[in-house]
Amino acid sequence: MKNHVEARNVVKRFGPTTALNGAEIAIAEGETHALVGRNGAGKSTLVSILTGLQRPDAGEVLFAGEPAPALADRDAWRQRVACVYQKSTIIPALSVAENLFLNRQTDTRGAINWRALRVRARELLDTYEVDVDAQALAGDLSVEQRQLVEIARALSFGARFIILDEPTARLDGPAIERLFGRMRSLREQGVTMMYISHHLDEVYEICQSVTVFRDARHVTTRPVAGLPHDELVAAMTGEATSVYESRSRAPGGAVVLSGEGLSLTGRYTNIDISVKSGEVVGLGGSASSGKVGLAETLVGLRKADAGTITVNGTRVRPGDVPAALKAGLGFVPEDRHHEGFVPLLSVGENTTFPIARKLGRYGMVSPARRRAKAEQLIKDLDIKTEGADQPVGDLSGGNAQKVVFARALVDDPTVLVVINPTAGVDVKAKQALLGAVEDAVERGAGAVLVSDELDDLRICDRVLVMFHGRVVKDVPRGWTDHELVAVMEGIED
Amino acid sequence: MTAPAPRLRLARFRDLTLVPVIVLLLVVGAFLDPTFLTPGNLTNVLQQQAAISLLVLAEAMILIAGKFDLSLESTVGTAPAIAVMLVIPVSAGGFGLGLPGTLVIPLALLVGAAIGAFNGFLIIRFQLSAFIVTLAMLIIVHGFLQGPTEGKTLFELPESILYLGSALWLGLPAAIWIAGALFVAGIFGLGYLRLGRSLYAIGGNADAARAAGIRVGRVLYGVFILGGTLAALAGVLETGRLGAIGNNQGVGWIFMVFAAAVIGGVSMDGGKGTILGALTGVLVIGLVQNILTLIGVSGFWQPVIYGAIILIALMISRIAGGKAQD
Amino acid sequence: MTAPAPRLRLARFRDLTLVPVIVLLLVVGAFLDPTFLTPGNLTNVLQQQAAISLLVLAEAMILIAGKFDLSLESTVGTAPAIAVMLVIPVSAGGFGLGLPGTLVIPLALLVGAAIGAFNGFLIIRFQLSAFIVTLAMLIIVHGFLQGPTEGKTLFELPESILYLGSALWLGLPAAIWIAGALFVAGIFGLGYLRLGRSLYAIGGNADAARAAGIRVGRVLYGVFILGGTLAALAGVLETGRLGAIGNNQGVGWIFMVFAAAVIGGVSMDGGKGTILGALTGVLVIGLVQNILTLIGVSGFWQPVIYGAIILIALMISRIAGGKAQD
Amino acid sequence: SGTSTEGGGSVKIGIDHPRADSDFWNSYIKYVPQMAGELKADLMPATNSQNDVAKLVNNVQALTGQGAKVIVMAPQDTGAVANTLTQLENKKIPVVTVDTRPDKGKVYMVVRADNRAYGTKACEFLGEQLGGKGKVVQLQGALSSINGRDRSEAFLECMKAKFPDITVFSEPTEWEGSKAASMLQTRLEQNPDIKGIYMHAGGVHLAPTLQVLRQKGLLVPPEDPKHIFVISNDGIPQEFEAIRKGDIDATVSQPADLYAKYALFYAKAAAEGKTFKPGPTDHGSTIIQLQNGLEDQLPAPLVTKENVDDQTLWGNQVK
Ligand SMILES: Nc1ncnc2c1ncn2[C@@H]1O[C@H](COP(=O)(O)OP(=O)(O)OP(=O)(O)O)[C@@H](O)[C@H]1O
Ligand SMILES: Nc1ncnc2c1ncn2[C@@H]1O[C@H](COP(=O)(O)OP(=O)(O)OP(=O)(O)O)[C@@H](O)[C@H]1O
Ligand SMILES: [Mg+2]
Ligand SMILES: [Mg+2]
Repeated sequence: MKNHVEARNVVKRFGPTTALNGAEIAIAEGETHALVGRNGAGKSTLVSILTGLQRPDAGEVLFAGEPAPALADRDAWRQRVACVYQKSTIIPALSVAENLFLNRQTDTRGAINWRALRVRARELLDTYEVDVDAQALAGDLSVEQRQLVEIARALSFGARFIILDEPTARLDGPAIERLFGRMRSLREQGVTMMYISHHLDEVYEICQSVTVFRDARHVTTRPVAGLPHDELVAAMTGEATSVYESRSRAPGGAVVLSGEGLSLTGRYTNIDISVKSGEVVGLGGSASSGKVGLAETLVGLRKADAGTITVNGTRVRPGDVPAALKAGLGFVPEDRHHEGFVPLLSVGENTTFPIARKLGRYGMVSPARRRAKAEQLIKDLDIKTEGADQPVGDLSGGNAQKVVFARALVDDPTVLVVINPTAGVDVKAKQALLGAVEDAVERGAGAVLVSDELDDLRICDRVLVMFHGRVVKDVPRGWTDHELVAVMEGIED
Repeated sequence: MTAPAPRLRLARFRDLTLVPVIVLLLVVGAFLDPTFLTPGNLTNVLQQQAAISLLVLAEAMILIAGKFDLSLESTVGTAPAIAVMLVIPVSAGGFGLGLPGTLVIPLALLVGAAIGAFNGFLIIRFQLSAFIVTLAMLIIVHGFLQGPTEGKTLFELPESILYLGSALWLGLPAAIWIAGALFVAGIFGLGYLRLGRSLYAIGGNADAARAAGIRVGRVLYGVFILGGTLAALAGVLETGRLGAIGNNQGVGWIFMVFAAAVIGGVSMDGGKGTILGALTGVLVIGLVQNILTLIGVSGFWQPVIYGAIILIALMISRIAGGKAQD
Repeated sequence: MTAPAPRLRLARFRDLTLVPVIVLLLVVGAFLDPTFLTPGNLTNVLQQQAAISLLVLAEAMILIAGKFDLSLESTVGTAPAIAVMLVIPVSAGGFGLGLPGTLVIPLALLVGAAIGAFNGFLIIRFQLSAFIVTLAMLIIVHGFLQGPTEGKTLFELPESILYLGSALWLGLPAAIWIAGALFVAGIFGLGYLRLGRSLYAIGGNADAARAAGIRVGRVLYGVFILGGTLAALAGVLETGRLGAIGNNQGVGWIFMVFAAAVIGGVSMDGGKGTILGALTGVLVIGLVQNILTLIGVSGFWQPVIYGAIILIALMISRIAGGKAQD
Repeated sequence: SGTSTEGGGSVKIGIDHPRADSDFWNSYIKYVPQMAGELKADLMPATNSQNDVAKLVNNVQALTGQGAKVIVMAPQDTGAVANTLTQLENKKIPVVTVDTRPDKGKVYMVVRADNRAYGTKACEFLGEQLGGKGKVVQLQGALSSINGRDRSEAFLECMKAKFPDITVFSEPTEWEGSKAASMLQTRLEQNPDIKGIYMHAGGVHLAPTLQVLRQKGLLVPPEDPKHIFVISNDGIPQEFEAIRKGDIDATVSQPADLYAKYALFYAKAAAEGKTFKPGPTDHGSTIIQLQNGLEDQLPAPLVTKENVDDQTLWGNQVK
């Protein structure tokens, strides 16, 4: 089999950071090839080079043995490769239909026929079973819906090579299944794919071979079949790593977080929730179940229409984040780019904002104490960064997520609310983050963990499953995947 | 997960949020002064707004593409002035090159295009802040009017430059037809052409636009050049209307241009707004000015009333538009 | 993939990219005119820039917090004028309220704070576009100078308002001390105070700032109020320097204020820049103006040279800063 | 030009004021209704073009739309009103312009004092006081304004012709007090031996100039060798006050009251179909023939300590 795509000896530097250092990859015609590696290993950088968005400092890219087209020749690139980028390329102010056919609204040079475009868009969305109104503004879609639109767009080019950079980080189970179905049928049609994910079980499920990057270099390329899980993880991390074992513990008696009679129109109705010290409560549910909305209400990002919230014995004013933080809450928001961090500010500042008042007197913040605290957090959470002074905007996705986590943990919270905490985070980091939640709980905190990933929910002492805005079941530890999914899908109650 | 239909329908009318304001102004104006609703007066309003509306058209496109151009206002005076000086004799204040007088309009447009291209060059190639580049250019371009003329008004103009701004076509000033045609072209171009739509993509997310194969730099160059050309044409129309080119032609317009574009729904952050909306913004401002003139508000307090009306229009467009403004 | 230390060190000096420009100007100035480097002349430059520098300080804070305020320039004239009219008798152009003359400075600051609060109210509560709100306010606030004075200059001022702008402290004009002290406070406050750092967080990502427990609305209100107060203080200093309050006091300053802030490295997009950088921007502009006056460049061509120097400074700060500007 | 005379007072006079933010024009604006009362002119509500010729054109259109039969205006841009004047001529509406003389287009009467004469008077005054040598500063208005340019050119021409040993520094202040103060301060630093100042506009230049002189300790009586001779332009009450105190030495009084009075006088005359001929008038001025109309050149007296208390000066009549 000949190589459909090949990158040789690619070097790419960003200032002092070397994102790729002689990296290479070769993908055979028609295969689905996984690219895995820890956060910041250089995967997305390779994607931008393979799609012609960035010029490598050294090295070359070949398509079917031919050198890649000139960077300026976007059309030539688009014929060769389509991509779902890790960073959204959706334009919020435009309609879904226009986003799908951006810069190819017409085939001719003439006027755009909007009606025809909508029809084409609907057909495309239907083909990929994306339940989104073609006329809606893309900015009004949920994160998941936007992701689906991006996937549909990438698939629609008919390119023979498609790259998917962490497409499933924001999708729930059924949506992932639909995506995989689509990918399988594309492969049957002979399409070559490169697939990036931190979910190694997905790699096993959908890919034929896998390339591992570590520290900007190529480590190994192997067929997936017969590759032991441990070995793959070891290749990524450079050391033997065992599977995460959730710990058992006995919840204390004190209720640290409670919500009573909470309702928010269109999101959830009449919810009661209470979390004890030393307890992790999971919130599960399929898309639109209202779990995120509920968690955001608990931390004060949203204001419920009715009901009360008590944090650590203090009744918190609805919709008041500072008050909740002051009462002893720490949280990780759903979308790190949106609410998680200030990209231009340093790791140090981003992690310490909630405790700024403790880092100096008279309203001052001592840079030395801030750096000391930040360095400790960088060490605790194993954040890959140039140092406490590096802007968070320059970090890779997973490391940025760790910064957000650090911010939540910095004030030793008595209540921890984490929403999709491991989205886009590598295996080892995932363990570190889940471990951090458990550590906090062992220190006596109570935690709420909202996640679309069953693996995350496994550390919970009990899981509240939501369906259409209501809590339908309180599932204690010891569930099987099948049981929980059935409840989440509303098949069984 | 599907969005409710009514809201979407409404979104289409978002560029028309100022229509009620216009209707209100028409009613109030008619009530306050009998002259107001006469065809003569309304024609005057349109003619008076023709030149500035071209600047609004230009600025709206530039804003939608996510950029900024303050220097347009200086081009309004400088482009026609330089063109005129290239053709008139030294005795009338020209350079004495003796170029034929019929060339004056093309020359003016060329000067405007050149200014736009230079702006584009600095902003796109050097990645400088558009606000400050065009602010400096506002000063420099105006200096290129004041320097060669030494502050004097040019009033011996070739006939050809006066024609467009003063002629009547089918009983209406030519300037109204020209502005009208260009707005129709703008509405069509930004609504139905790929190139026009690419402005929205660039303004909304330049990286995504680049990934979609849009030649971002080239399109932006084009927008700046087109903007400069439109400003020069506005200058030609204004020259014809006034019959001379004073040193202050266009000076101070740019704020009104921004106000018109923004109350018309064009976002300062790029990617949002329509040419039709910008047009309604121009009309609101023209009607307000006309009404204030007709009722003879004291010149001392006029700014207060005027500013207050802009604020009110802004609030209406905010409330009707439903979204926070940037 | 580990970072070498030098880059981080360099980053700290990014606010000082204009220092070479300042040195160059000092050398060129000394070369062109022997008066230039005299202590007397340099003191004059500082005194002349004192008032406008306070506006730059205010605008830099507002820009860093991701907002915009054009109306500051109008506050420079209106705040002291209203305060003066509150205390002087009708015969001198006042309202005849007979408030004591010593209250005039606090009153001026209060007026400035009120204007800032109103801006904040419209922008934060109604979520209106800061650019257009403060543009309308620029017009309205100026109207509140022109309206009550009916265009007249206020000549008969209480002694107390003249003091700050004309006194000498330890041989240097008080205005320089005041501006200097406020800049030191600004550099310290935005560098080391929790509140100051929160401006960067808000300007960089307001949602994240809110999620980190910063009371975004409250801080922004504070910034607008502080901005208005600083503009009023600038007005007080300027009043003392000029000895009267003309209707044009402050008019046209705002462009220079933005130019100074941006060439000094403050981003129009929020979240970036320092007060020290803004200060270097003010100095560059002050030195350029002084040199142009000293060498007596023809008034007609002055704008061209002036604008060109702004562009050059912008390029230097771009090249030295290393990042694209917004 | 013929007018539609339908019996004196019922003919509507439209008036546009040039700007609302300067002391001189402010006084003029105040005199207008007063004079209209005295002359029994039927004045429409005034418009204000805020120093913008495009607004002026719009305002005139509105005024004629509302039935004005005579227009009084003060175009600060003398070229760009050409088309408007032609249109008004076609509509048989006579125009009186105040303060400026349009370059092109028919005018019934121009009412102004000679701005070039201001510059010359200032030059002669300073030249004599300085004994024909030394350095003087000229604080110019805006170079794009005809009045500023006339004053400046006449001042410089006169200096060159009559006092060639005097060095003149010209500072373009754009009619801004702030620029005036900075430029004067810088120039005095550079040339401490400056002995004379000509300010184009007392309204904006007076206070800043005094403030700079005071700070430099140069505000001293004429007998003192450190004294700097200052001549101003406008004739507002504060200038007279400064002359009385000896802070400045002279001013050229630009007659705001006469501008208003004769603007309306000629507007009413135009409405009544009267015509005028070049030659001396009954109010101490001369009418001269222009190629596009007539101009009544009103007297602009030089005011010094000797005549500063003359009650006929307009600056002594405002309260
Ligand atoms: N535009 C940029 N400027 C500076 N540094 C960058 C830039 N893009 C990437 N980097 C750096 O390059 C390295 C590789 O980043 P990349 O995004 O390729 O990682 P990744 O493997 O995709 O990680 P993740 O799994 O978290 O998405 C990181 O250290 C990152 O900080
Ligand atoms: N910004 C928004 N505006 C309007 N409706 C929204 C918004 N965000 C979410 N919704 C809708 O509110 C409902 C509940 O959303 P919520 O995010 O709480 O659910 P969820 O369980 O987190 O779903 P998912 O797993 O898809 O994130 C859904 O119908 C969703 O489409
Ligand atoms: Mg990545
Ligand atoms: Mg959700």
